[in-house]
Amino acid sequence: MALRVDWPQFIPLITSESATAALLLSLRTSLTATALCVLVGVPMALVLARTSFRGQRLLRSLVLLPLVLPPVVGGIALLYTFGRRGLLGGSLSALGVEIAFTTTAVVLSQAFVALPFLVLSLEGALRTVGTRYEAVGATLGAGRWTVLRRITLPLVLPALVSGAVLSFARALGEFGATLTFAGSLQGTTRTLPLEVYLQRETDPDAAVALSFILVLVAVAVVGVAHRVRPLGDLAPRAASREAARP
Amino acid sequence: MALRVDWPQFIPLITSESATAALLLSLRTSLTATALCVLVGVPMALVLARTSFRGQRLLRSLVLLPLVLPPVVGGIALLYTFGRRGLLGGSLSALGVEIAFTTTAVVLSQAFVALPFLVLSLEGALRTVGTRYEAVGATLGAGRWTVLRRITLPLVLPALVSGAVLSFARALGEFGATLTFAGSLQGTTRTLPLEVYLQRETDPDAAVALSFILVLVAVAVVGVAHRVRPLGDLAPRAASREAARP
Amino acid sequence: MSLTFTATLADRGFDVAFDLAPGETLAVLGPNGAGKSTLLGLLAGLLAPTAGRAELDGTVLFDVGPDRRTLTEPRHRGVSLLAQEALLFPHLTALENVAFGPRSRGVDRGTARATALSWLDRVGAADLAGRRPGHLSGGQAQRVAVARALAADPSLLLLDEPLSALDVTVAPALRTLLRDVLVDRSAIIVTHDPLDAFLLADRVLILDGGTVVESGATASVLTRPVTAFGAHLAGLNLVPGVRTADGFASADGWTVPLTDTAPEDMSLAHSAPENSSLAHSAPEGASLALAVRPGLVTVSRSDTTTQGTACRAAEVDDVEHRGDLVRLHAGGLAADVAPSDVVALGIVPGSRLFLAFRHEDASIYPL
Amino acid sequence: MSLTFTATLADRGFDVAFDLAPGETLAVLGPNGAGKSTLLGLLAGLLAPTAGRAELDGTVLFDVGPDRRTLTEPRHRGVSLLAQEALLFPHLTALENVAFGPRSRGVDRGTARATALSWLDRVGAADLAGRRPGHLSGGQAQRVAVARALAADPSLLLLDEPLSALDVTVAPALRTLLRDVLVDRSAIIVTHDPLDAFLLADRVLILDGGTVVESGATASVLTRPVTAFGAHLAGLNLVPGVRTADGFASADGWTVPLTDTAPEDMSLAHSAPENSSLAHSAPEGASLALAVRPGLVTVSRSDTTTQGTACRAAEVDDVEHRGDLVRLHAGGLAADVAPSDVVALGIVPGSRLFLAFRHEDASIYPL
Amino acid sequence: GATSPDAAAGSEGNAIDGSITVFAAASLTAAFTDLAGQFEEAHPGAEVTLNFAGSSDLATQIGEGAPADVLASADTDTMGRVTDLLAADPVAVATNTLQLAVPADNPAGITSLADAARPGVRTVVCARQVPCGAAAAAVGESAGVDLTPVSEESSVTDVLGKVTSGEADAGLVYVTDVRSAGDAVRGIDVPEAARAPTTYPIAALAGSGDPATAQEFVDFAAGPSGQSVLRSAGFGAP
Ligand SMILES: Nc1ncnc2c1ncn2[C@@H]1O[C@H](COP(=O)(O)OP(=O)(O)OP(=O)(O)O)[C@@H](O)[C@H]1O
Ligand SMILES: Nc1ncnc2c1ncn2[C@@H]1O[C@H](COP(=O)(O)OP(=O)(O)OP(=O)(O)O)[C@@H](O)[C@H]1O
Ligand code: MOO
Ligand SMILES: [Mg+2]
Ligand SMILES: [Mg+2]
Repeated sequence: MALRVDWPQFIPLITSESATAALLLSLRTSLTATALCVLVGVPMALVLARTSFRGQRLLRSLVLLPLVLPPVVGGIALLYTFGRRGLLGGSLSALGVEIAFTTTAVVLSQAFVALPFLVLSLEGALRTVGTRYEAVGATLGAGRWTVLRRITLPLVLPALVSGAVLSFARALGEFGATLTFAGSLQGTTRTLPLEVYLQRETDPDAAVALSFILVLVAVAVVGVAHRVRPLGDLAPRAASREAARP
Repeated sequence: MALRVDWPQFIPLITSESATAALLLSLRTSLTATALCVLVGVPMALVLARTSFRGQRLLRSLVLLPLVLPPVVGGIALLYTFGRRGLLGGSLSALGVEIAFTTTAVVLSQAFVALPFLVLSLEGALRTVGTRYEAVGATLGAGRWTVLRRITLPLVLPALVSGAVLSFARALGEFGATLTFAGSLQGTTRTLPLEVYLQRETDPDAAVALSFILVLVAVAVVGVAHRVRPLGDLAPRAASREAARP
Repeated sequence: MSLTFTATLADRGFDVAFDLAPGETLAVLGPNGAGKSTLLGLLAGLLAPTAGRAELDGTVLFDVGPDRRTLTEPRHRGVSLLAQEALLFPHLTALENVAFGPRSRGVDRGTARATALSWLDRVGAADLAGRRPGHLSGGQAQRVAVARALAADPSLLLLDEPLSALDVTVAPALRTLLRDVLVDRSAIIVTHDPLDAFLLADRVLILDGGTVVESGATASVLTRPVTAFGAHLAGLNLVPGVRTADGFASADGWTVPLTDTAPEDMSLAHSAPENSSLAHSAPEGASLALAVRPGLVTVSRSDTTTQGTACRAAEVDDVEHRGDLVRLHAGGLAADVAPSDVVALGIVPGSRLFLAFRHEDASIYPL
Repeated sequence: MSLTFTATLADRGFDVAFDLAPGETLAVLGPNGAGKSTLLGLLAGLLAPTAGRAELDGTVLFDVGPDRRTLTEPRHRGVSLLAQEALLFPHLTALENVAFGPRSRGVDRGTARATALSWLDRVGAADLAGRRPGHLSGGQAQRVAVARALAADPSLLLLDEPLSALDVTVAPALRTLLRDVLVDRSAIIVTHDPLDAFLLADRVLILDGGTVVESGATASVLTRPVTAFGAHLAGLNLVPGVRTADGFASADGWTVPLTDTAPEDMSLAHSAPENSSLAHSAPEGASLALAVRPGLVTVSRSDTTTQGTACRAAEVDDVEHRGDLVRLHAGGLAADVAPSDVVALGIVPGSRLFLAFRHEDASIYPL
Repeated sequence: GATSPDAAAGSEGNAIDGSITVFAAASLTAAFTDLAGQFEEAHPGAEVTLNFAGSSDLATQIGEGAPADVLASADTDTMGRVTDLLAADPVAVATNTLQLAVPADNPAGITSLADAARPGVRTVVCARQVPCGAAAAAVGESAGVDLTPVSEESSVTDVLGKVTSGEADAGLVYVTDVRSAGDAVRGIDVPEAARAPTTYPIAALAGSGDPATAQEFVDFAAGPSGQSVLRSAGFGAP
């Protein structure tokens, strides 16, 4: 892809007002969406991994939905929920809260598509870590909250971080739902992917150059996040960690 | 969303010739793409989790790329690579192999966006399982291949299955890259999401009904796959698995 | 802190009941897979019984039946468990692991660390305070786990083979530490070492196949074992038999007269003399057991039956070198002999020889 | 199958070298954290040394130095390791776990299963063949792991505390099994139990703090220990001292004359008589060690120094009940006394009393 | 100067029975689906495969060697990007004009373009980068109305979607879009828009494997049958 970037034009292109606005908006909204995912996703993952109830499978499928929905359909689903005439939107609207065409709508769209990544990473890790350490903590007198804070979460921290990174990446690239649900206005709702999409109408090469920034940001974030190493095998003695590799 | 489905019209709508063709094509291509992801993703995950080399971080970031790229840009990137004038496309074309705008292109687009899901699930699981059991296997005289087949893969089987399900779900929902790279030719490249997109132009309600099928298929697959339970804590004695829950 | 316990766990064939008086320590012994860890798991709340009820000093730990299902949360049980695997929290240092219990009880950070450090010191692991469990050896991890269980200061302390990975220089010190700690505390300790039972426990429970096969005061169970396993534990030979008109007779030919004058206490510590008189007054045909120490069984090439001695021919099954002694296994009995005798008698597995013990060296009691 | 081994592992302060003759079994003993598991890890290929070289019967296991780095893959080492944690493959049944080694050597399915079943049978776990490791008790898992290591039929067998979780009824049988298996095989066994060393090993290596502190033939190390740890293992009291004009003198006041007529062999099994003559001919000021068994140390209220007896006053540090004996620790020595004596003498920790042993009961040898 | 399709079919005597792929702008979806059906009826044996996407995507795909025989684009600029690849000059087959779409219940009470520019009214248009956005800007200018849209969408469909769902109070879309949306929206004519219609050109492509059928399809679209289909979908005469 780098081959198709028109390098002499690169700097002016990416420093253009619209590109900068889009990049900043994207970073801001993606970070907020990631935070939202963590807030909502951690309890969700805990419920999925640590409890069992009727309808749990359904809940898991629902959490996965945004992965399968073509993005535009996801946007439609959001509209039907949070839109002015939607399920919740009507009540919100009555309270004077308008979501459509605001930056909030962008964050919601991004969080909607990014949530499954966090929940899935975390649920998997919670299941793998198992409940043995939590049980030990409980027999030592720790309450649920203490066990969660001092045992469960630290144990799954690497998965939490990598889930958050995935969420961030997905939020950063989110396009269809934002387009459908939030609209596209420079500085308010036109994120970098929307800017790319728009540029593509007139100049596909410019679009590729802009995507390149997106990719760079994502690569940087992923690179930083992968410094958070998992705790070996979570085993008391992991001599094998230094296993010889002839 | 179910609320918005026009139930009386549902049956005729989804049994229409174009809808059936799209559904079958989608199932066929998504399954092929999932198989492709497994074939490519398993070695990739092994390389990421079990070796360390310069540039590994870069490789991991590259694998993640399709997550961040807005799908349309992904499609353009594929077109630039495999298109008739693309990097590889030129040579392939000379060999008489045309990829763009064929069902192969659909599979490629889907595999492109779905691969990260498989690789990430699997890499995480491989790291969590650790190398201790593999080391034991090696000291018992098993070769790399035997260790892989009889120890590593069975241990990460649940993660492999759930990664494959995620990939399948993502492939099933893939839309942007397919549209750009494979086009939207009925029976050849027009998958269900593209059919939804097209229906939306003329009949938004029909689009919602069609999305509903997509969702049902995905939910079914996810439901079935989650029967493959993880092997508890992977611990020799997991008394806590039956931990009391008052 | 009295404990009552009755529980069944169907899928492990577990069905056990016992009581423990306040401040008593119970040693649970038994072969592998007997259900010892299962017992602790049920008490700690890691396993839910199929049916049963346990109460610790008035608090119901669990109460499960066809019409009820109370399972108190582990943290409200006042029970702390040192499991068979150390299971130290991998993300915390040794010190933080030990401080976890005090911190959970609401002790402030500084005090908790001080407490933790003093426990680490008592198990001889103070120098490991800053290490993560991944960087500890097997025995080091085990010691830290012991410290963690003790620091939690529970009403009931459960220890599953706490001394198994420890080296010989530390094990006695830790045993002494446990004895100090257990003095005024209700505790249950699972062990394979009868010495631990002798030194630490007031009472002994022997499990096999998920059920109780022997129980009672430590001294009486270990000096008057009624099962082969109990005899093994006590380092005694156990010969089951019946009361005959003359005294004791076993199926494989041992006969020992029971007279009023037979000395009963063979200097086995804490033995209960009333048992032998009970054997004496047992009706003919009643089941009796005869116990004799391997060191008091003698070996010879010829029959040495005399007044006051029981003697039988047997084939040698196995010869074990035990430091400066050799232990022979023959005809169901073990005999400790000097290495020189082994050479003199030319003993190898398969040799036929005569085993003998003096009537007065055998302890006979009803089963 | 001879083995040479030299390796350092900087971050664990490990620096050990030893050789093993073909078919010999080596017991590795030492306190927790001494480096025993590290040694096995290096041999098995689970750890890479900072520097060093090991060769097994001509095959280089590793050869690491400033200018070279050969690390043979674990599977090409012909070494099978039973680690301190059982680490059974959780997704395979017990039988499949044991059959794994034979299968990996290319044995066909049916034969491998038959082999596995026979090994399971020999460790007393045949009835567990179809179970997954998650459904085994600690000791059951340990037995299956032993069977798995043995079934792999390696050139060099490494066993890390193979008997620690086993019950008393199984441990002796498994010890016998190991003795049979180890007879014609090179093996290294890590243990905390000197009995294992006595019964299973030809040679002993005692590690402490990552270095070798004693090594040699089992009998000589365990009857003539030169370190406190070795003495502990052997159940002996060890008193370090020097050669004086008269004989032996320790810093804390024990003196024993060395005369030509002094009996030298105190019936310690396999003791090497030449040692005592070596002590006798040692130059004045040379380091000597005196070993005496706790059972031969007597205790009294008054000084009993006589011709042929060494006696010293000491304060009782600790009193340990050991079955039908009581072990006192006083003045650096352990003494085994009868419970009745303890009562008669009114011994409690802190009592002052006199310890004595006969000159002829002490074994004196150069360090 | 389009020739009569019927004449062409008859006079040349060449059986038109090949398979062609037609790339058409998304806004032509309904009309071209109809048109292709009629074409196949008129030429038994002929087969038309349709590929709909945004005009710009279609141009990119053709530029990268997509197997297209005919391109029907929604504006002349886009057609201009593939001039080199055309078999013949493009022919204009339809025009479209912008209309103000409002939700069926018209909550903001809009009756003119000026109403849509009132503060507090949520108006949505296309971004300038896409044809309908350029057209919208032109309309606004010529009407002297300064539109302050809450969103500048990247396609007409997205604008229409906002209006149908009631998120927006008004949106500038094509007449054909208002028509296909049925009862969900109401169209309000904008006089200035009628003066600057958008033109839809169609052309056969040079790389076609069946130039005759391709050209025949172009001619068919420009001919009477094609024009009547397009007209009934709401398109204007070229
Ligand atoms: N993974 C590790 N990383 C760093 N140091 C370690 C690791 N494992 C063990 N050590 C340290 O290396 C030293 C030797 O450990 P090793 O496991 O070999 O002891 P050991 O002799 O087997 O002890 P034990 O009897 O307790 O099993 C110890 O000081 C220990 O703390
Ligand atoms: N997770 C489990 N699921 C089912 N059965 C189990 C499980 N763990 C243990 N068992 C079985 O339950 C029985 C009792 O096991 P338990 O762990 O209580 O034995 P134990 O007395 O602690 O033995 P050990 O001395 O070997 O530790 C055994 O037969 C064992 O195989
Ligand atoms: O018909 Mo278009 O190219 O989506 O404006
Ligand atoms: Mg157990
Ligand atoms: Mg060790």
